[in-house]
Amino acid sequence: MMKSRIGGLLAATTLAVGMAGPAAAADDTFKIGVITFLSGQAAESFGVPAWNGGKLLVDMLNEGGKLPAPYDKMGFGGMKIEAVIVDEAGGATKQVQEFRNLVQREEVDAVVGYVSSGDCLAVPPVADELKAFTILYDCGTPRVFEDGSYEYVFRTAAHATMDNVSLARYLKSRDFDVPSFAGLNQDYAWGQDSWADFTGAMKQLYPDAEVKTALFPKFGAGQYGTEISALLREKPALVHSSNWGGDLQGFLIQATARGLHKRAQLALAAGDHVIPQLQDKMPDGIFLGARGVNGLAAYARGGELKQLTDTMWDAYEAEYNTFPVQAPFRMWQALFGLKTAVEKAMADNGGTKPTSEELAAAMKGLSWDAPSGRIEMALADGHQAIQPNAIGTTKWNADTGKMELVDVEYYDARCVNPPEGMKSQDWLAQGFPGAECD
Amino acid sequence: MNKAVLEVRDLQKTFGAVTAAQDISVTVPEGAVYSLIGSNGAGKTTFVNMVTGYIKPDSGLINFGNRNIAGMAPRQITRLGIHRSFQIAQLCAELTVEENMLVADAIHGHPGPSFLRRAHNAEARERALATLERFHIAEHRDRLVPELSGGVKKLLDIAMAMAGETQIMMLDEPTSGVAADEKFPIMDLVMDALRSAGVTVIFVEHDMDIVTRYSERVLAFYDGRIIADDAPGEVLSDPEVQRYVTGAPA
Amino acid sequence: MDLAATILVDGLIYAGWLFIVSVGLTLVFGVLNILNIAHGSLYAIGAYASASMVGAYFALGGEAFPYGSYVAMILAALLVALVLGPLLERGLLRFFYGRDEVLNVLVTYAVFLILEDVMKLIWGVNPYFVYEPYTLLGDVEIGPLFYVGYDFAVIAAAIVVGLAVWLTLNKTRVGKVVLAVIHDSEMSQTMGVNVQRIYLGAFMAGTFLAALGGALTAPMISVTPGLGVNVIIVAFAVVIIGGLGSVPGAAIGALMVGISRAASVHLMPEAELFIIYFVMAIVLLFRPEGLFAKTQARKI
Amino acid sequence: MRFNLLLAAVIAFVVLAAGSVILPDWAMFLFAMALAKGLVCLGIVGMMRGGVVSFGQGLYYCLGAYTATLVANNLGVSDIFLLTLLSSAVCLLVGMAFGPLLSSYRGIFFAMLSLALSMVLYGSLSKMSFIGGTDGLNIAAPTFLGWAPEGRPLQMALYIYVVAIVVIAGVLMRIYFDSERGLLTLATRDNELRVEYLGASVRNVMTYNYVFGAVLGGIGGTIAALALGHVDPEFAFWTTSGEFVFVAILAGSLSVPSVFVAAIILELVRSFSNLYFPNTWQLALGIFLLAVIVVLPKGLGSLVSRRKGSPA
Repeated sequence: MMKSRIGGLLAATTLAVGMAGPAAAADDTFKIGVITFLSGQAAESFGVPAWNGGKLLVDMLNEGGKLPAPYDKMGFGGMKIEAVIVDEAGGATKQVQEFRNLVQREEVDAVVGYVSSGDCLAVPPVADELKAFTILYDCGTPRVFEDGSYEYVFRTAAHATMDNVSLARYLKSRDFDVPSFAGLNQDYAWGQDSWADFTGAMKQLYPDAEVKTALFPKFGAGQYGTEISALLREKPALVHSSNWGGDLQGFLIQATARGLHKRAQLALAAGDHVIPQLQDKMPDGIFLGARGVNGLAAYARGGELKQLTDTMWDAYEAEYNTFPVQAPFRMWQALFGLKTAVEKAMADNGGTKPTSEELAAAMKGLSWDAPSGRIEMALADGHQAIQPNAIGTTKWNADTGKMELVDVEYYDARCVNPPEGMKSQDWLAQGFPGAECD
Repeated sequence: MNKAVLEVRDLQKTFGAVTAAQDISVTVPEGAVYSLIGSNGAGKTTFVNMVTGYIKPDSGLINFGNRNIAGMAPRQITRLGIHRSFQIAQLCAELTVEENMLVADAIHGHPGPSFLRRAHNAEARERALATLERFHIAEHRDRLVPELSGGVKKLLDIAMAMAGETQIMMLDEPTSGVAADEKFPIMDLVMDALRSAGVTVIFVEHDMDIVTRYSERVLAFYDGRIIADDAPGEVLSDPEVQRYVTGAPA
Repeated sequence: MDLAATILVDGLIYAGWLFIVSVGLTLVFGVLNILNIAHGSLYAIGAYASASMVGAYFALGGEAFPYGSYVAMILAALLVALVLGPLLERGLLRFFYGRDEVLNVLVTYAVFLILEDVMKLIWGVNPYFVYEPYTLLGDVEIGPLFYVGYDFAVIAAAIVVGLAVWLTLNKTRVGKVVLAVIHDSEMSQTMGVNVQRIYLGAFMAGTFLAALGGALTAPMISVTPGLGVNVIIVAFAVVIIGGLGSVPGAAIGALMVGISRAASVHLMPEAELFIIYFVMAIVLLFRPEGLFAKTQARKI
Repeated sequence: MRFNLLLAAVIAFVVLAAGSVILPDWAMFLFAMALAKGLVCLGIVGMMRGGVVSFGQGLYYCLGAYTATLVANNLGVSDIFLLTLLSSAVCLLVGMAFGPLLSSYRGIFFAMLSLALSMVLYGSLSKMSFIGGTDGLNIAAPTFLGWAPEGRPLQMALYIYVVAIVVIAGVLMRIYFDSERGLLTLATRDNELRVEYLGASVRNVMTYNYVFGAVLGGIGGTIAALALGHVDPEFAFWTTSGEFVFVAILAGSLSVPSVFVAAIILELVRSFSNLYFPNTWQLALGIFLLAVIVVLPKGLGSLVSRRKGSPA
């Protein structure tokens, strides 16, 4: 009767698991689950810098008084912030499981996470099912709230349509001549969507531009020799790429060695984050964005957010010996948003730790300041943020030994994001109706 | 002489530059016991392999039961009634002796192996036991193949081949790998079992004592050809056979 | 330049790289009968080691003679082979000889998982760059296209590696013994060959070749975590196409994959992802054991 | 004997179903996923008994998941029984198409060719942006013959559904393993030549095992998709398939229940190492894997079941 013996084993496991009770956070602590990439390709570009920035901010908040108003109060509404961090690598299946574990086993008060669009699509239904307050802090796909609607899920960063619309607008506003263009994007949803957005925006702004070729090398391909040959042969005036991380670095190293940047204008939708690594190997004159007014563009902006931005910038540089790029900026805007929402909810409920319902009610339609500008939860019935964006041109400053962004153009959030109630694909196809540009 | 059960006409087979079979023609009457002799590489096993489908002849006919089976798959030929044993007993090493028999029984049961019927069902085990007893190896039924002696392995190999409806049994060196003092008892056992089932037997053998004692007719192979085809006494005294096969003084 | 010529040049460059990363895999399989998933990790470690060594070379004043960085790259690969080869083969793999092939794939899969994190522990997640060797050899202008001289150096390296492996196997005593072991390890054991040493040697050679592939690639990419995953699947495909354990097979497989991939990028970019599997499926359909596999009839 | 099997099935069902009351939410979900994946692994175990291991079972896991999702999203079917039936039918057909092709490959070639097939599906789905590309698709919670639970009752219903399927599939596979065909499969692993010379078709044997694996894979994928609420091409990626093989090897081919125990153990190990070693969970998993292969060469099943007559 081996079957029943195994049955015994099973029963024992079942019981053991049943007993292992989790520890819920005390009332004076606000426990957040943070999910971001700690391994794989996205770790160095997004996950690790994002959490480096996040950890820094959490420490500063827990200490209290380190930041300018309105963020000078300790923690979240006086509660100490405690973070549990989970690696995002491993695919959406794993993430749904980990999400349940965070909420049900670790009993976190809020979840902040997800760089990968696949994870951002998979998690929200579960978040609603579990009534778990969740902030998507980084991922780009517009589909999250265009194909679905969720009560407890919020995205505190603008979706990716903005990146490529801004890029096309930048070309137009700088009177850049584009008789033809080509694309080299990673072969997965991010690259495919970015290319579709870019061609969609170009069709409106440069209706006569010819698409020479659309290359989709495999994610993590490493070798771009053949693709670069194809781009050199086709002679487009502009090459668009939404590559990131190692794929972007590899492409740039190989493309510049073969002079592609001298024969075609390179336009990178999300390219700022490779600057700290490439330094002067990043050629001058590349048009690039940072998926928001992040990194160098935020540093160059000044204005009334300068104090907040500089505080975070200096603290980051002091701690990690490099300047913050887009990823920490997005983590910061999520955490500042969460802090604002928690404190708003506590003002309404008399100062106790807010429930998921109270948090969701507070977050809906909220707006707050972050180093990356004013974040407004303006879309998807108050669940999806819009934010301003900036595109600039790279220029190496040999005197300071630093890369600078010149000719930066700042775009109002409502100029590069679709209006409420309109899908981004329709918005592109109809020629940006309702866009408010200066 | 009974009517022919197997008729082989002009079989040819070459492997690259080596001629393994050349103009092989044989007629085997029903119920006969034939032996094949020849030195290594003379073409005996190639002949067995061609008849049982392991090797496809380049040309020629193998007529069995009104049809040409040359080039058919071993599975099809087995199903038609030509079974074989092997120089190295082909057994399932991770199964017990009984289970090996049950495999054979399952395949030949009707209407073929079932997805539901237990392999160890009572009737099948009874049939398996009966066959094992016929070959005097029932006492080993719970042992695994690697624990068996060479002789028992050979017997099991043949017993498995006998599970179906056998018309012709081809034994490839039935006594190789068998201890010297076991050879005759084993051959007695096998030949009794086969004769009582009315099976035509063709066996490959190096031991001339066994050849003379058990076969009615001998085919001597040399260089891919049959150089003699006659009663044992005639063949063994043939000078050509003595020179090329048996090596006995003329 | 003529499209066909461009495809050929691009294909050859890619094939050169493919050959270097897959020949070690096929060698290890031939001798040890282990299909090593961790080959990809060894490639990545080679890349990291090369980046570190070249970085150290320039930090120690290598600017004066930049070509020395190539020596540093090869030394890095050698170092990886000398450290990890014995560690993995003597410390782990030898306990699995003769076990099921597929089980051994899982063993190396475990090694792959472990090495992925070990790399992170040693080198962190930040990328490493060493571009100097990549631009050192200047440009090559072919028609309207520019290539980097380094690309052709990789082809040359592949040819040198191929010739070296072929000559060692066929023209030296040790090589002939290795071939005998590839053919039948049991038989060579009875013939008195010290199979253990052959196994260790072959695994170290395989490790060296994997690391060399990584070392040569390091200057043209940013060396980041997750580098090994993508290499292993293409290397598998090449080796399967060529026939497991066959060195000429790896060369032909690399050429087939390299050129058909280049053709696809130029002519039909949307098919690039499938082309490798397509070539592999076609080859296996007609030659189930790959192009150059040893087919042995079983004696019964 | 059959009575014992039935009794064991009832006990297994009761023990597992008791989990729906005892287990905390997160663990019930984890168990449900583990059992669904266990079904896929059970298919691999079936093939392992015939001597081949598929490194591409993600193909059917993914195919089942996508079939269910596409049918649910486009045809408005939400009934879990119907969805399971439809996707297993699709997998059956695809399995019948590829089975005969793959049945002549062995060892590493079978493993790699099946891997290539699943990678082709992975690649194709990644390209199809109209069904979500690499981001995949969401699928709404299932209904059970018209009943549409939410929250914990939904998780319980799903869990009990998986448990029921697991027990039924387990019993059927046990019957098959013990049957004449099952013995023939073992004989094939041992000695194909013998089997052919007994008059049976080895390819046939291999094809059946492959097709059963395909159907089990499809069912596992369907349930996983419904439990997760999401599918993506990652379901067909080689690392997913590798995990299935790992569970199958961990379980060994001797015992059916050990497949599911192995699946649960792997999920638990992974989930906890993920949380406690977020930076080195791969390392932890790799060491666990090696330890299992070294300590239990014949799998978990060898702890509880020893084949009659086999040497200790």
